[in-house]
Amino acid sequence: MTKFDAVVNVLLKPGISDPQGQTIERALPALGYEGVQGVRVGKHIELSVEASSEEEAYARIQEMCERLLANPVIESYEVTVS
Amino acid sequence: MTKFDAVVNVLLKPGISDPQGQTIERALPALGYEGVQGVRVGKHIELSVEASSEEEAYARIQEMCERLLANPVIESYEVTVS
Amino acid sequence: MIHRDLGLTDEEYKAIQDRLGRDPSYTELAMYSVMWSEHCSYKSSRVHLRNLPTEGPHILVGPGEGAGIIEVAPGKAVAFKIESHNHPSFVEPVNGAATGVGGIVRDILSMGARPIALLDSLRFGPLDEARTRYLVDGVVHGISSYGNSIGVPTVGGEVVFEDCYAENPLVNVACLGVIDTKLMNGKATGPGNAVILIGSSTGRDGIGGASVLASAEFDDESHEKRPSVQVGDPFTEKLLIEACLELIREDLLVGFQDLGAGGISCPISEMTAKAGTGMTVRLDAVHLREPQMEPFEIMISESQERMMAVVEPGNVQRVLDICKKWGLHAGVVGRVDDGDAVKVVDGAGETIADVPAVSLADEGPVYERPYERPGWIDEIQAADPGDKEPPDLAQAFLDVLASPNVADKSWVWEQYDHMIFLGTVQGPGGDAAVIRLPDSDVAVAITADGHGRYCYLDPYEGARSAVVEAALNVACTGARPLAVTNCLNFGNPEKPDVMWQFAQAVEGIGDACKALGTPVTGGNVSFYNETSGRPIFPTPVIGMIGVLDRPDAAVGSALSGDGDVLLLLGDTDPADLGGSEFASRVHGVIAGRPPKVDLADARDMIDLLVEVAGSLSSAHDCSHGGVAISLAESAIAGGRGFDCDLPADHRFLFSESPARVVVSCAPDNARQVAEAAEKRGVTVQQIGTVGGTELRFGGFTVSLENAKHVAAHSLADALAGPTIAS
Amino acid sequence: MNPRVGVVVFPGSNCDLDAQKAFRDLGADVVSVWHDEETLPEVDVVVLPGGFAHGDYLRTGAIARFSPIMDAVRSFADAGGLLIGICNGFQILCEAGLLPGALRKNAGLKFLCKWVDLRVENASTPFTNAASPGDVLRIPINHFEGNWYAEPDVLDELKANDQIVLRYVDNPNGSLDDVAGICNPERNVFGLMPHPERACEALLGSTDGAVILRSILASSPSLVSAP
Ligand SMILES: Nc1ncnc2c1ncn2[C@@H]1O[C@H](COP(=O)(O)OP(=O)(O)O)[C@@H](O)[C@H]1O
Ligand SMILES: [Mg+2]
Repeated sequence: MTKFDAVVNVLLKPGISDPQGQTIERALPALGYEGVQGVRVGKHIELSVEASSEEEAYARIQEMCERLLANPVIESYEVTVS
Repeated sequence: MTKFDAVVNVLLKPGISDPQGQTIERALPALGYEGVQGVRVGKHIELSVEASSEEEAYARIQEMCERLLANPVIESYEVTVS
Repeated sequence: MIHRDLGLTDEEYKAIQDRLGRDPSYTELAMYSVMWSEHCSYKSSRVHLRNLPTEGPHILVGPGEGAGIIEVAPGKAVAFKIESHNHPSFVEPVNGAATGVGGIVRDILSMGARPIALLDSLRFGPLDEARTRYLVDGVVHGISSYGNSIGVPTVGGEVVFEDCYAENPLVNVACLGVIDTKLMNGKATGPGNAVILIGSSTGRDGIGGASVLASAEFDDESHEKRPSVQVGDPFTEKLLIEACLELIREDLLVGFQDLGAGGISCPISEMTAKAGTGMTVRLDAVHLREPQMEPFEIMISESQERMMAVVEPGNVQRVLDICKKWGLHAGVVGRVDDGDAVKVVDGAGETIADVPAVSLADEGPVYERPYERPGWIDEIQAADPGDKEPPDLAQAFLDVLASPNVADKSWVWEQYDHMIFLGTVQGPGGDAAVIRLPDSDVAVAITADGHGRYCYLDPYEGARSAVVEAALNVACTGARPLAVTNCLNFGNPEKPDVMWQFAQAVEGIGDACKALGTPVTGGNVSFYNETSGRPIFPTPVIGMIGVLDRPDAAVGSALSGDGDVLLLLGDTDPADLGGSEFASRVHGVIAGRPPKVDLADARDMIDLLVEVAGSLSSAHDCSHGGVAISLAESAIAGGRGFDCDLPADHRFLFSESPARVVVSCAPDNARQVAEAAEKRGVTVQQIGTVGGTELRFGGFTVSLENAKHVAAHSLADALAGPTIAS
Repeated sequence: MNPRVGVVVFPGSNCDLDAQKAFRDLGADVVSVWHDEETLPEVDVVVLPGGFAHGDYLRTGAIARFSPIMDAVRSFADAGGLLIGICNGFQILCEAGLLPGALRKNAGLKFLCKWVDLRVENASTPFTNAASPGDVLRIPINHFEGNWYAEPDVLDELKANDQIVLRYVDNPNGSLDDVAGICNPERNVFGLMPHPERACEALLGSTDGAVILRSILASSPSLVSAP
């Protein structure tokens, strides 16, 4: 068993409005930041898992995402294992 | 002016307790996921900025993080521009 | 000079050496530094606080314990207490405010009470600054996320905006609890009993919070102090509440105390000092969040969401089992000893600290800090109070109504669960909140009020006014005011003028509480509210609790019956514009003398309100903005206008003469109310009738629609602007 | 025999006592069920109450839906038992797939505790049959994540099946199609964001919530089958 570090980023699916991102985007010009667009806010999760291979680690985290870390109705996610 | 895509990940600083991460970590074994450790939960922000160079884009986002996107008192952040 | 880094003076260090007959170890020194800090020892305030009245027939427990205990009905006791979290909220508003809620809730819990209501008293700088908006947003979010999650309703409070709080906001939170089954005490009795630490693990967060954060003023180096901010964990706090109440219900605890400022050092020394016992604590038994913590770090870490219990050996397993059921960590970390020493032992069995418990808990320094009436106070009192006639009376009215200090605060309180427990008979938006205690027919009224502006102009008068306003807010609901808790927010006590403000304010509170028969059951002192040498206005905040005969007898502030008669009770002095909302809002002036309260009049007014409550449709005191604003607020709340015949004189309309109330009642009741008032020597004026869709003041008229819009939107609009963290 | 109501308590639930009181005041026998149990006691109705199960950390309801009791709750519902999720309970039901859709943060990004008006869209469910279609009920909301969302085809299906039980008259949180409460196709599982248990006493501002609680009790097998 080896320990793998992983990162999971979860975002609202494209097409689902993201009020957090919109609020930030709207506030920026007044603070002197022009030209910022497409702000989207999601979750960044770091964790480490034990697995016998990188593939296995990836597969396990993928499954955790499906079941727990993201809600597939509204969210999409991205897993990186290192 | 060019448009640069950027990603900002914000996490609580090491040493600051992360109740969310701890709660998820405690819940995982009951779901059949043993051996998961060091869960930390933060924010994942995607955005695009206009700037004349990648360096400038980076510097502007860095400043936005300090002032707006993160609270440097408890959070650290990481900016990637592409 | 390590003791200086820890905030101890050379004299204090010498006192420790003398007491121990040797040099303290580093861990011991750290323990003294937190226990002898201003925050834990009240070293600058104690000599003054001694003069407050603390006894009364209803007071079961006065100051000195986790919270005061008041008997509100035969066999029904409540715990009530207020705390500040000013500095942490400035540094990190969300978590600073959240952990402030957590701390006061554990104070209440430590008495064996279930926390059932919160009040938040907030003060910020001007709203046109992005940084202020960031603080408001964060503080409200912090209180909301924590209070809502632990399931304790936030039922009232105040929000004030004033330039002096820009760099030093005030976040005071009061909590009300009801004794669940048994009143607990914080005593480590019974040598041989186990000491159990329950709740979160202990980390490096909040180290030195007591000595550094709360007890020294901010300066430009405060960045370095920042890591001592903690993140609140309301989920663990909720489990802690339920688990601990279950432990108390099963009668498993001998002694019980929360961990707040001072970390573990605080309960181990206070519980033993109170019981006349000793205690040994094993460091390796403390559940740590981080590896390799230094002994001193473990002893003073202020990690949140922890409680300490003293348990008979035979009950230890049961206690651990119940904690486990709730998913909480709990472990035996020590035992009660004969003797009087607090001992700390490391994993190797080596003694790291061994000091007399009372030396930490009770023998801290007591200072009689010099104080002196400052010269500037005469100048400011003699200056123009801002009482000139405004160009347009109707416009002046709308300006005052739109002041964020006056306007509708629902932007804030809609973010708070203010209904859970099915007891909120009157929530935020009126005078005091009225709460029916769970499983009972007993209702209490609670409020928190301060008046920094008046206190700045005259701390003695201002403090008296705050007590009277709080009592009137309670009495307007028909409740009889019973007891007070107070949070004293001041600048640097080492400055004679700040110390003078403090002494004056405490005297004012004492005099008012004596006159009103509402003893002080506890509170909190927050000094060093200064940034770069500029102190805040002296700001005592008064938490007041009263009791009603029946929950359904509560009187609201909203006009409720067309055709009702409007009566103004109390005397109006047109000169009472010093420090008023009118002067500040219309003329930009904070000067002159604040209104002077006649305590006997205030007492008569309270007795009158309690007596005639059954005959009233509404009651609302005149505070910020005077009778004009009081009328408008009642009209907006009730969704109906009025027709009054008031003098077209700004000095009458906006005067803030104290101890005045606008009541409405059915015409048939008017005679009786007036007679009751006359009997008590309270001036009554019939000023108009309820009804219509306009606010007809006599000299001018504003539509209800317009007034409502102005009041409802000014705060929300001002807060809609962008926010910035730093 | 009185109807029997089981109120599930998750770590972090906080409206469980209120739900118990409201049902008890209307004549039900109430038991509380700890989330760690694997079986339900004999009950007619199961309530998943409001609160912050597991702190709502990660996502509302995300962890709670894995509690041991949830298998029994699912079987109870599969067998036709009456199951209601209030606020956090609704969020848990959605996470568990017992009701469709998901609850996002309120559009205004603020927690909201206030009175709202709800229109009864379907009065022929066991949860609303004491009301008439079109009735407006005044009941408080108390949530940060009440902004319901479902894919367009799911929404169409819900509409076609009359599964939208309550709509906001004045949408406070951005919820899709003003949805405040929905049921499953079989009409025995119901989730809503507002808190009917908070509106069962005139002293607290409204008794409209009791319309929902009374519907449930009147539909419970113990009463229905009583002679
Ligand atoms: N921070 C707050 N939290 C909760 N309720 C608040 C807050 N600020 C104001 N309120 C509520 O708004 C109402 C009006 O407040 P305020 O103007 O301070 O009243 P008063 O002048 O009678 O003390 C009160 O019911 C109060 O409880
Ligand atoms: Mg008032």
